[in-house]
Amino acid sequence: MAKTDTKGKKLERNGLSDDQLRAIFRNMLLQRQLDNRGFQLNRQGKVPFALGSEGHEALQAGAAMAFQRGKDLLAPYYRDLGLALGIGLTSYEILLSLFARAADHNGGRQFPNHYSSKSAGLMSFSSILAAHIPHAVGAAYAMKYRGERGRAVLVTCGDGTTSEGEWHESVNFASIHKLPIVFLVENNLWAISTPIEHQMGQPEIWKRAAGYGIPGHRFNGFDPIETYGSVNEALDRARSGGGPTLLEGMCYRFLAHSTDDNDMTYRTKEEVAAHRKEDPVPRFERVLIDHDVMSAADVEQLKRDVLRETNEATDRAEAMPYPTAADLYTHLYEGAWQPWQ
Amino acid sequence: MAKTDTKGKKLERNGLSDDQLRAIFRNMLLQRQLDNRGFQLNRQGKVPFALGSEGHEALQAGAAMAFQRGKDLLAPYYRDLGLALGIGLTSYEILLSLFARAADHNGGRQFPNHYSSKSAGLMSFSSILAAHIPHAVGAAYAMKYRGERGRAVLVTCGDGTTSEGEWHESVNFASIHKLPIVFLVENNLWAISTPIEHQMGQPEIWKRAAGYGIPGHRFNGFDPIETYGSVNEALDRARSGGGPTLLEGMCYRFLAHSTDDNDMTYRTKEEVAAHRKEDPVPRFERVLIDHDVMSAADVEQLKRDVLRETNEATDRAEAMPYPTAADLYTHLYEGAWQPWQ
Amino acid sequence: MAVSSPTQTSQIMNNVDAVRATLYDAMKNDPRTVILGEDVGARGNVFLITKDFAKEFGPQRVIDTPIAEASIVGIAVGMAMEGLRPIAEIQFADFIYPAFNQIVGEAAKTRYRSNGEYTCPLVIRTPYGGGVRGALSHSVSIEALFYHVPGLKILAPAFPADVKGLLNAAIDDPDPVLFLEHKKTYRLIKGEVPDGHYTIPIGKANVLKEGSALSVVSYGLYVHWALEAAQQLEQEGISVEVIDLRSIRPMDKTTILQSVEKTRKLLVVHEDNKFGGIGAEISAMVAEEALFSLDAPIRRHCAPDVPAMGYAEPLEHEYMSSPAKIAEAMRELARF
Amino acid sequence: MAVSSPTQTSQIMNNVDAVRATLYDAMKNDPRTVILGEDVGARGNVFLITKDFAKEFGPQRVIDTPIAEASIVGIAVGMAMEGLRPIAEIQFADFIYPAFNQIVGEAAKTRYRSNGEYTCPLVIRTPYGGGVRGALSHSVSIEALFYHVPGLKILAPAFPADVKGLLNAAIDDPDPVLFLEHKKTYRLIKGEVPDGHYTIPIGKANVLKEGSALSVVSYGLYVHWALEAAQQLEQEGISVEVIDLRSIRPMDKTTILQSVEKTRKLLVVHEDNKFGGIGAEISAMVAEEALFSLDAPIRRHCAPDVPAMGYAEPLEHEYMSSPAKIAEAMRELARF
Ligand SMILES: Cc1ncc(C[n+]2csc(CCOP(=O)(O)OP(=O)(O)O)c2C)c(N)n1
Ligand SMILES: Cc1ncc(C[n+]2csc(CCOP(=O)(O)OP(=O)(O)O)c2C)c(N)n1
Ligand SMILES: [Mg+2]
Ligand SMILES: [Mg+2]
Repeated sequence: MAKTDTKGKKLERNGLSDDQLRAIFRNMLLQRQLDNRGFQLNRQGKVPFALGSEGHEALQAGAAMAFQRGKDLLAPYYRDLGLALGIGLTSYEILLSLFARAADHNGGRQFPNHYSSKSAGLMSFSSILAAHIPHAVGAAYAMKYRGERGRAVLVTCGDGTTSEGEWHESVNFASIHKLPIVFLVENNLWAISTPIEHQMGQPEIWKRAAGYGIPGHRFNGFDPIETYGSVNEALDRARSGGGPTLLEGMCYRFLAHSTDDNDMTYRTKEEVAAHRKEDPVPRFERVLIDHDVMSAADVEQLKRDVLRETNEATDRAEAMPYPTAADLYTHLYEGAWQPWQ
Repeated sequence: MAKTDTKGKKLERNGLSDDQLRAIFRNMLLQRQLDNRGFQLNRQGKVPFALGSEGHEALQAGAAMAFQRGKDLLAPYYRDLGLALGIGLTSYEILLSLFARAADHNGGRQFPNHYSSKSAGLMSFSSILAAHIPHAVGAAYAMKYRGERGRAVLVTCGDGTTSEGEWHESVNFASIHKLPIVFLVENNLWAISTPIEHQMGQPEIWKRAAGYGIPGHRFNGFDPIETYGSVNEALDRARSGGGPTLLEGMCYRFLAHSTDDNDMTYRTKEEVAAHRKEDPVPRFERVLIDHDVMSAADVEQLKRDVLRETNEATDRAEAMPYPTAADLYTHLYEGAWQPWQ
Repeated sequence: MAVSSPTQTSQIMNNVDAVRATLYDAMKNDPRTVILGEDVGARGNVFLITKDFAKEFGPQRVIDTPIAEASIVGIAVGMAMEGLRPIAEIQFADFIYPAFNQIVGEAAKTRYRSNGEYTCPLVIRTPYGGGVRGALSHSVSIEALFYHVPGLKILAPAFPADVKGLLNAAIDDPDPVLFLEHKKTYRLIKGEVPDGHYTIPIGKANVLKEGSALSVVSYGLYVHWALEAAQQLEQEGISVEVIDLRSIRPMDKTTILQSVEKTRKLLVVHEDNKFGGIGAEISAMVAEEALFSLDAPIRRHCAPDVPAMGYAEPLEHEYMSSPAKIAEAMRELARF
Repeated sequence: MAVSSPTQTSQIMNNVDAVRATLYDAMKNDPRTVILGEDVGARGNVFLITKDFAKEFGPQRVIDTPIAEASIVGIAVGMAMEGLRPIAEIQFADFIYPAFNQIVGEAAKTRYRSNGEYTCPLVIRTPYGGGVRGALSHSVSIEALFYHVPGLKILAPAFPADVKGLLNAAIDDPDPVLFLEHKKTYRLIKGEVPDGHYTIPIGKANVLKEGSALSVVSYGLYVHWALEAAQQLEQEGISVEVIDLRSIRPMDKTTILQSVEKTRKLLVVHEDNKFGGIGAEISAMVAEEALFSLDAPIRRHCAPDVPAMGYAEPLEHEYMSSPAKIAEAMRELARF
């Protein structure tokens, strides 16, 4: 476990209560547990595909804490397990998606991790990178248009996705109209096998903000409290009419891109190990213990809870039925499907 | 004619010889003459469409002077009459395009002003805004790949075109590979009827350069000497391995967008008149006379020359035949066209 | 065609006025309606369709967007997902290519991929077609690039009354609709348009002229020319049935099949290229469902397979058909 | 199918190896060849097709691009205009939508719009198709979104020897070619591949199996299934002719027509949706040119018209055909 030097120092908590800090930590533990479960089920041949967010836990749990349920909207991407959990999706819902069961929000139509929940304010998205970013901008436009102060959209993507034209067009439009939106880039330094230096001419994505005339800010995404502070400030600005912000959270992708990838073909064990030293999960555990937000025993209990929750959700979801052949034909248009239509 | 305060002061000429200064001025006069000719022929019902570059003369003539014929490539857009002339296209070629004659480089297939000349190093482009920008980047990649030091690509577009996703993707790619390319934005403050403040969140396009990690610079595009200096420096850097530059030349679109547009529906006479005070053509005439590069008589002679050249080119081009129906079927693929292929 | 009943009042207008009037009503009637696109605001669209809308409804409802088609559609998708009723404009159909991802990958699949949780009630309007010296990039037909896509509806009305009725239907529709306006017909085609709000059901073709010797299916500008050619042939004693498809997807199988079963000959006429065009599906459908009703091969009279019409007049002329060329194709098939 | 002559040496390889070997030779033989796409370098493509290429040929020839498909193709167009021979990869066909503008608006029109002054010798390779649990966005067929476009060539070989011969032809071709690789066949389909450089002419279909009762035209994965089904039917006494289209545009009219004139019945089989799919053009062409040779309606056995296959196994299963389902479609038509 990485040493932290926080002991003794007053905890800079950005207004987060003990309960909130514990909720963030629970989210982080649950993310990691569910992540592992996906890879495990894949190895067991129970699911053909899984994606992990290891390394993004602090970033996502911290950012989710700034999200206001029932008000804000989240337009996430496929690595946002922790954001989905943090805004209210259950482990069971996550596993329904992983198992592609009929009760999944998408009815088992989409890849795992392509969450969608209208009631939670989580906007449906496809696998086409960056395609969801204009949708988030459109939703933010709707909020502003209807005069809904106090609402904002949080839209996320990976570092690699900022190269897409639609990313640029979206940030530009949001800037013109000072829309209530936060563009949060989860910079894990890799896009599958492509390192940041082959993705862009200079590696600080937040610096693009000035070109659009909006605030830009980079933060340590291994620190959930710093993350919360940055995202909360940006969302607050958005909610109160201050317009968009471009945020860049620094993190790292500890696992391969997905169960289909072998990252050792393009990066070294040593590189991964170096980042592992900063692993946000044990790091935050130490912070909470050091500052008496949780005891070591609390932490152990929480870990058991989270494991039990994961197990129960797995069993429950696995027992659910698949969609049937007939389900291929529903929800194409409003009304019943007809051939040749 | 606008007063200039250059008299007496030493002319800051950025290394341009008297001959070069006169050539720039000739280009500017010719642009304006050919521009007027297009609109005139349109009013006469002789051509269905024309586009003017009035206000861009200094920018284009200055930039073209930095272009090295036989080495550099130009990837222009439809408002680049002066750049086309400046790199070697003749008035006759311009008028063939306007009249859509068979002898036009495009065989009368494309709209006027969509120049193309392989021998002059002018890359063919379509009417789809920004679509030519990745082509320019690809050409710059080819130069670098083949180790052709001393060559560079100059790619231009309007301010409005920088909103397209392909613009962003292109600049990003060029920055990663430090390609020999100069992105020159001709900022005339308008995109048809859309003013700059509805196109982008902050109006200084050059400021986007930092986000890509490349140099960015804004210059006065009403001044051909300053323009030349900026473009020449950037092209030199590109040619010698220094990578891309983003340049923003400030100018103004004096005319309506095209013969199909009426700009008085969306901007005021007063606004146009205010910019007219800075009209680069009389302004540069005064500079040359003030600094004894040309006499008033030289200027008058030059104007007569340019008018005669325009008249001759018009007559010659107009007398040329249209393409025939059979020409619809050539150059789809290599080899002869076949139906259902 | 929707015709006004005696009690109904109506106006004579051209296609551009019909678009304008319908959009105006939509803006008036539903505050969720917003219009976005290039130059739709201050200038009121390049054809002046939304002239003065921004003044009346405000720039936040009539949005002059940056030049960025992918996001014009993409932002409209997001608006639609979040409860607005956006009408996005692509200035010329030729510029829709950069928005392909948002239309095909996103708008068309929003409802399907979310299993009905999210919907995308979006209209994308765009002027298409040639005969206006639009050259390679201001005159293409785009319907065949999209009609293969499940989840999209595609309309291409030819008459002012249909423009209004179908545009209203598109705006009311809970799913994405691509609404194609043939720019050559904008001012050329005039007709009676009933007052008040009405819709024409999406997916219904219209038999413009009954006939017995031959069925002609067309849409857009060419349906007018087909009608003109059919009237010419009537005088020559050849009775041609002319069907205006109006809706490209969904397509009105029933009307086409009924007609072909009666006339036993089918000619599809369209401005777009032949290979893989709309005529391919019409023809294939008939060859699958009514082959033995046919007394002649199914003919398609379409543009030659070159990218688009050139700018020079002879190139455009060669690319485009004409009432005379269509009449000749009709005669040929009638003689078969 | 190109078969090796006795004097020719050959290797057994699968489709993915055939792509790899052909690309390798192209890189070896012509320094103008560059490969660009997402993860083609260090990782060597997600299917490991270009594994170790970057090491051997250098990162400037095997370019890991940013995630930006429009510019992957657009930059390749510029390279091609300026004398290189780029081979651009779209990681999955589903991600080609953002590049639509560059393919349809630019690559396909470069030669035409410049009246032959500029050309665009470009290959765009991409894995497509389903049956691999790729869900909505890693399994689409895209051929029908492009086959309407004059100026493009579209290839979809199914056998390793054809993969090599046609990929070589595409690389040698002076015009843009969209090269579609069915990802399910990548490792599944093995076959003999002649050594050395050879090309198979673009635009030629291949009669895989002669037959007399019925012609089946297919391509990609389904051509293998059609062959399997035909072999099954052979045992039932029904002789089916199976044609592998291989080239979607240009399409081999002659081979199709000759076959139909012999068997008098046509079934088109493809994985892509039916409405407006490749089968539409094949069917329409036959209905135009050989209608009276037909003894039965032209049938199309294709995917149902829904956006794509869902991720859950039953959804994929329902969307995809199978040798058994194809056999049933053959029987039905044979019985007609
Ligand atoms: C338009 C598009 N192009 C390519 C892909 C394939 N792809 C999926 S994830 C990925 C890498 C994304 O990297 P990044 O945005 O940094 O996110 P990360 O996976 O690192 O969180 C790629 C290339 C895709 N899904 N969509
Ligand atoms: C992709 C695309 N979208 C829209 C258009 C229509 N259009 C032609 S010129 C123009 C304005 C361009 O403005 P800008 O880039 O500033 O250049 P300027 O005309 O001012 O020189 C527009 C919107 C187009 N040709 N292509
Ligand atoms: Mg990343
Ligand atoms: Mg401009």
